[in-house]
Amino acid sequence: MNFRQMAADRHTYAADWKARTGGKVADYFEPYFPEEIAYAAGILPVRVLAEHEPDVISDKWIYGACFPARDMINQFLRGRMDYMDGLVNVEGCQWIFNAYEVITNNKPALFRHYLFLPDYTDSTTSKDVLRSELAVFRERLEAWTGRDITDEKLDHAIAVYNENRLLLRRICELRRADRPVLTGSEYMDMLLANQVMDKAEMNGLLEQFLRELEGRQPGRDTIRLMLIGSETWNSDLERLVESLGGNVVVDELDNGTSYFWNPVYPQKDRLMALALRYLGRPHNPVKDNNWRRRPEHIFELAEDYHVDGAIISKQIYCHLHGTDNYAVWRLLRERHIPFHYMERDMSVPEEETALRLEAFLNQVRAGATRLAGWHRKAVL
Amino acid sequence: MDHKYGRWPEDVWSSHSAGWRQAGKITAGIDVGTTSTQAAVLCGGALYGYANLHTGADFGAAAGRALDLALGDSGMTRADLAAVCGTGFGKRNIACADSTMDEVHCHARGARFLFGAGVRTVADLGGQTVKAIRLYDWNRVRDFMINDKCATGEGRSLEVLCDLLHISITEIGPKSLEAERDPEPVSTTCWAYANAETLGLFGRPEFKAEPLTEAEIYASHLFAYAWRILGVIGRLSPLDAGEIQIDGGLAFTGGLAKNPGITRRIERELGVTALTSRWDPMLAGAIGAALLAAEQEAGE
Amino acid sequence: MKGQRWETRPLDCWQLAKELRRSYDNSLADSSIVLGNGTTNFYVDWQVAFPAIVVAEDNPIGAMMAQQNEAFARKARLASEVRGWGREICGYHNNCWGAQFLGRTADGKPFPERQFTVPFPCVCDSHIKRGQQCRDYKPIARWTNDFTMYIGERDEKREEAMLDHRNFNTLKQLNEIESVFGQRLDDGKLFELARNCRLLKQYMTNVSYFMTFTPSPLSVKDLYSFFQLGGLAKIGPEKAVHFWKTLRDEVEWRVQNQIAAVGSERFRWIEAHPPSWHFLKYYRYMEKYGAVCLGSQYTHFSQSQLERKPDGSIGERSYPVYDPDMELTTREDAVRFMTGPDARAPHHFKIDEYLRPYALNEFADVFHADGAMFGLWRSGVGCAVTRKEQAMRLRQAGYSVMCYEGSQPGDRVDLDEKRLIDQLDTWMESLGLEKLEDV
Amino acid sequence: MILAGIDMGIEATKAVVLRDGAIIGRAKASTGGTDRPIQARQTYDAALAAAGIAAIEVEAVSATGIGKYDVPFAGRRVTEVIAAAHGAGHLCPGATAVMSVGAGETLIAALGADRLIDEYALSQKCIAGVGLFLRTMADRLGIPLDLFGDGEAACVPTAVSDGCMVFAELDALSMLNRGAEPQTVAAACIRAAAVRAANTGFDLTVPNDTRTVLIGGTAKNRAFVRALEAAMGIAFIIPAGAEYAGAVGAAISGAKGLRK
Repeated sequence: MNFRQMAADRHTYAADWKARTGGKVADYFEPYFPEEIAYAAGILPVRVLAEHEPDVISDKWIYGACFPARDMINQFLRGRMDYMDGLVNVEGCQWIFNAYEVITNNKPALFRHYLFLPDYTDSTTSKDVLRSELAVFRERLEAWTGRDITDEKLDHAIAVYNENRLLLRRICELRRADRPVLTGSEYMDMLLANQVMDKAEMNGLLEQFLRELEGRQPGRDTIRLMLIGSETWNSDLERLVESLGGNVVVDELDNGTSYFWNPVYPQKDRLMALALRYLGRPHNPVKDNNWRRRPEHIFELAEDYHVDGAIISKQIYCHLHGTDNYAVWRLLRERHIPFHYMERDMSVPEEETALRLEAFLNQVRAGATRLAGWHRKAVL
Repeated sequence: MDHKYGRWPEDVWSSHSAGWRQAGKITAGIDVGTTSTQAAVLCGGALYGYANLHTGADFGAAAGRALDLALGDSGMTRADLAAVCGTGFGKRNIACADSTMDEVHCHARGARFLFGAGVRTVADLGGQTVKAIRLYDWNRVRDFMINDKCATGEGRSLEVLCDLLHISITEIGPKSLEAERDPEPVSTTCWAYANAETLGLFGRPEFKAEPLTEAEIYASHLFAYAWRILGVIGRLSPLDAGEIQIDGGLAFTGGLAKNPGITRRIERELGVTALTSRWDPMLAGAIGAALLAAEQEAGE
Repeated sequence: MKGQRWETRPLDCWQLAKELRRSYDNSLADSSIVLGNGTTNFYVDWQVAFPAIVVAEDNPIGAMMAQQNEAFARKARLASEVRGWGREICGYHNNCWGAQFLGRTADGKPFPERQFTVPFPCVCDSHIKRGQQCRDYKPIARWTNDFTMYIGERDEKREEAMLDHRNFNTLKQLNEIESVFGQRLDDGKLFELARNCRLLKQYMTNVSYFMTFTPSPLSVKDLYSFFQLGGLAKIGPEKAVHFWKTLRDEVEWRVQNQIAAVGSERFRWIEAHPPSWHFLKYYRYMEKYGAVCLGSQYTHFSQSQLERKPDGSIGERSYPVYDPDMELTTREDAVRFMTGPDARAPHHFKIDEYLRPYALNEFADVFHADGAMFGLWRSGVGCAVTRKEQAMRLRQAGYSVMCYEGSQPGDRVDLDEKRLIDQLDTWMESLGLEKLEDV
Repeated sequence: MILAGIDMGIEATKAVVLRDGAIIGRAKASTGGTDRPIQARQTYDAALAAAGIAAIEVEAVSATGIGKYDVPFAGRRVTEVIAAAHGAGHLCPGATAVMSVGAGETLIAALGADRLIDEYALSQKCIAGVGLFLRTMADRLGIPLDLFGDGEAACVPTAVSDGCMVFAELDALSMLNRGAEPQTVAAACIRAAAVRAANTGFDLTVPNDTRTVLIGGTAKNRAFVRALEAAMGIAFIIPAGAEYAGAVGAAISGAKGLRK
């Protein structure tokens, strides 16, 4: 089950899917995009994955943005995403909004929509304003695709997505075992493939993958790490950690566990059910607004997956994760979870990052009593 | 652009003590950094010989050359070494290393050797990276921070700037301290910004009452480096402390540690005087690796 | 001065502005309860409703710090960098948050102890995160509100839901501050305050309108000393209205008598957002070329109030407003009246407005600009978003645009002052303009 | 009419002497820091010696480059973009655009029909030091700068990051560390530098048609020019002595100062 290849072949996959089903493809950046509504309209929602490619054009259009935002502009303007029919931006980070502006100004033929999702997610009226936005979005999709999005179609889409989330959660829970059968890089590749493919097909693959995992032998007992920070678009960092003798067992990334953590609880008003789900999911920094739930959620994950240390990997120029640095550092230092803070751009430079991670693993290994053989005797 | 300004002097030393055969276990540590390579040979826990060279294009060759020079001319050969540990950027290329260790732990252990047991905060001011390490009283790393991605290449950039400004890299530090007042630093984001701004400080008295003197220009450049390094060291201090609080003895290792223009300004800002050592601070990594090699060899 | 074309005169209300600003700064230090960044709406003046409360905004503290005391601003930025707020954080915030942890401000006074914080919603998404840092320093109450925005024509359904969201949160803040602090909110004063906002905005729009004339009665240097009075600097509504009325009348008089801010005005240029507050010299340097700066949407009170009418004349922008003397009986009416019927206030977005890369095309046309100068900030996302494309759109429309780089306006770190002066020379020479003293 | 122009770049100072538009003498030396006035004087004297004329015969001396205010004897100072435009227009008449990739700054200017410059763009700070990066990597790998990157060494396009020259240097050292051949590392550095400089090249709204002149120190390196042409899709016109074009432009603009 080569998920990394599936994520890499996303362009051909999307083009084939359009040929097969005659449907349209709509791309999005932030994982707050209400995919169920688009799916119910027969649209394939695909997350834009930034890549590390030579970029001669983005400095003309944008300044000061993070490298992923620049690379998305680079990909669109180089015609890499021409099969795409629509681009939707959910209110979030403004560098992504800037990339959305540049792309839609250069590709006027695209269907485009700006969906406002309140940054103050905990307010009483947040659900109402989001519900009205979802209703407007539904009308625009119906006008665009010519199909009307009935409640039955919404229920089907919600069911497919809930099953997808349940499967992802079951796979994620396997990593709470002392010697997980699944490595962090496999898990991240699976997530990335999941975000660029049709969920119905993906659910079949995930069930098959689950059966395969249940047949595997337990993995090596290595240092258990948690990954915090900006969204990721590849599994380079996880592979590097594994090559140095660690394993990323859980992550608090916006496109990682936060993407599938809670399901939609169906109710009569389907759009309100969706609004409540997207306002209730674990938040990324811009939505984690008033009373800051993110540090506590990080600590819950760290405890559940009994991690030995955390790696905070933040994109350069990502001011939102930057603003949360203080709160996350203070929590981790209070609860005595060793962490290493690093910055990255699109690439993970091997030597420089290996230097940091190896030192961090050696620092953590000295404190990981579990690895000192005490616990292993108990298990055997 | 000839390189006689930016090229810091290489150094080889040997204790020439004939009694090395009876001095106990002999181990060696080799620190192949991006810009400089050091090898250190320890006999029975005492420094026998070291070499400090430019790395050049070939990491492996630099390591071999440094080790042979460190063995000195008293008949000691590689065969006499009980264990060799490699560290640094190019540690994978050290053919004769039995084991490798990461730089943070090597610099920490080496700093304890060079500066005594009182050191608890080590700042490695290397060619490409700046590492701030906090130690427990026993030899274990408590926490460490490495510079932001945009602050890479501090040491290397000083070599480039000295070539451009026609001032020797060993003189720029002391000369910068001759300035009566420290003007505001140039950009503290990355060395490319800092170099560009410093190169523009000459001439053009447009806005300053009078143009900056040579000492003041070097002062504002090295002040920017010191400020950038403070940003890394400060991240070890407790989050709710107002000013930066340094935990116990502070020690500087690595190439820029020999530049008083930077270290003196950091000390002035922190209100702490760093510990000194009779040996070259660049050797911390290699000596640490040698000590860790001995401990590992004893441990097995 | 060589190349003088119009008569110039210093502004009479200059002294008044200075005293008002000084009284505001002093009021920060000696008050019992200090509110954090304290407005639900740009122009709400809390002191009217809650007399014992003084507003200590991040903006004024952080922005002016590098200009008042560069060494202290550097220490404050270091204090915030060691806490993880690196160089990608806006200079206003880095200065202010760092100074908060250092416990003092640029002039040595202790940092104002904020008891609760109500960050005002703004289009920049680092504003949304603001106010959390007051709670990082000391756990205090925080109420926030959303900056509602959407793109495209006015859509009544979206407007209604967004306005409810905004007004509900504003009301919630007023009620909870009342209950938490036992301060009785005087609704009558709130109604008066609501009407005041309308008056204040009216005078400010007039001042903007008068600056579209050639020669411009005010340059941006003068605007900077006034534009915060009544907005972020809370000086009390009566004083604010009085001041702006006097300023408006004086500017009108200057336009009638062709009194110029810069006597040798021959090149009018605009900006995109706040300047480097610690290096305002470049305005006077540009005046050596006879180039006068007319400000940006930011300095014209973060609003786009003027537009080119179909008949070619310049007039106030027509966006939906409530009837000025609407009957206000309950607190909710006052809040609804203050927010106004436009969910995208205070910027009153058109389809292609403000955040979008065409926003300044109309702004440049209305102010008869010849060129524009954009500071590309490396942090401070709200100022720098879509500016690079906006510069290209202006160039395509025939304006000459120069971009220079720096870190966010409140932050000296990355502004290479020498390179900026070189770039100004390059810009003027490429347009064939020489310094007037050289001619 | 005898004119002289001095271009003090961050790394090299170039001086030229023109008689009626023809270069009759030129000289080059390193710029330095506080000793810049001396270096400027020495370079200027060397150019005069090469031209075989005395300083008194020169009617106008103009300076440009980062050190233009360090040339005390210069009558006129002109900014780099104006000097580059005059230089390119003089050395290659009919040119529509000029691009200069120097040690520190990269700039591009569209030359106007009725006025000197229609539109220009300077390199952003993250594109600083393209020429300097190539020189330091050439010295580090022990390859002469002019041959740096020659040969058909294929490399992974993203082996060296093109985020900025600081990241590029670190990645190049990583390649070296993993046993890559110096030629492969050189090719990757050249490609990263070309991609970075191309970002400035594309920073004009005016479409760049064919007659673009490339000047500056890096124009000597054939591999870099090929990589830049591949990245920008333009065939550059490279005049002889492209490195001196800035100084020639300064001299030419000095003449304009005289006529007024």
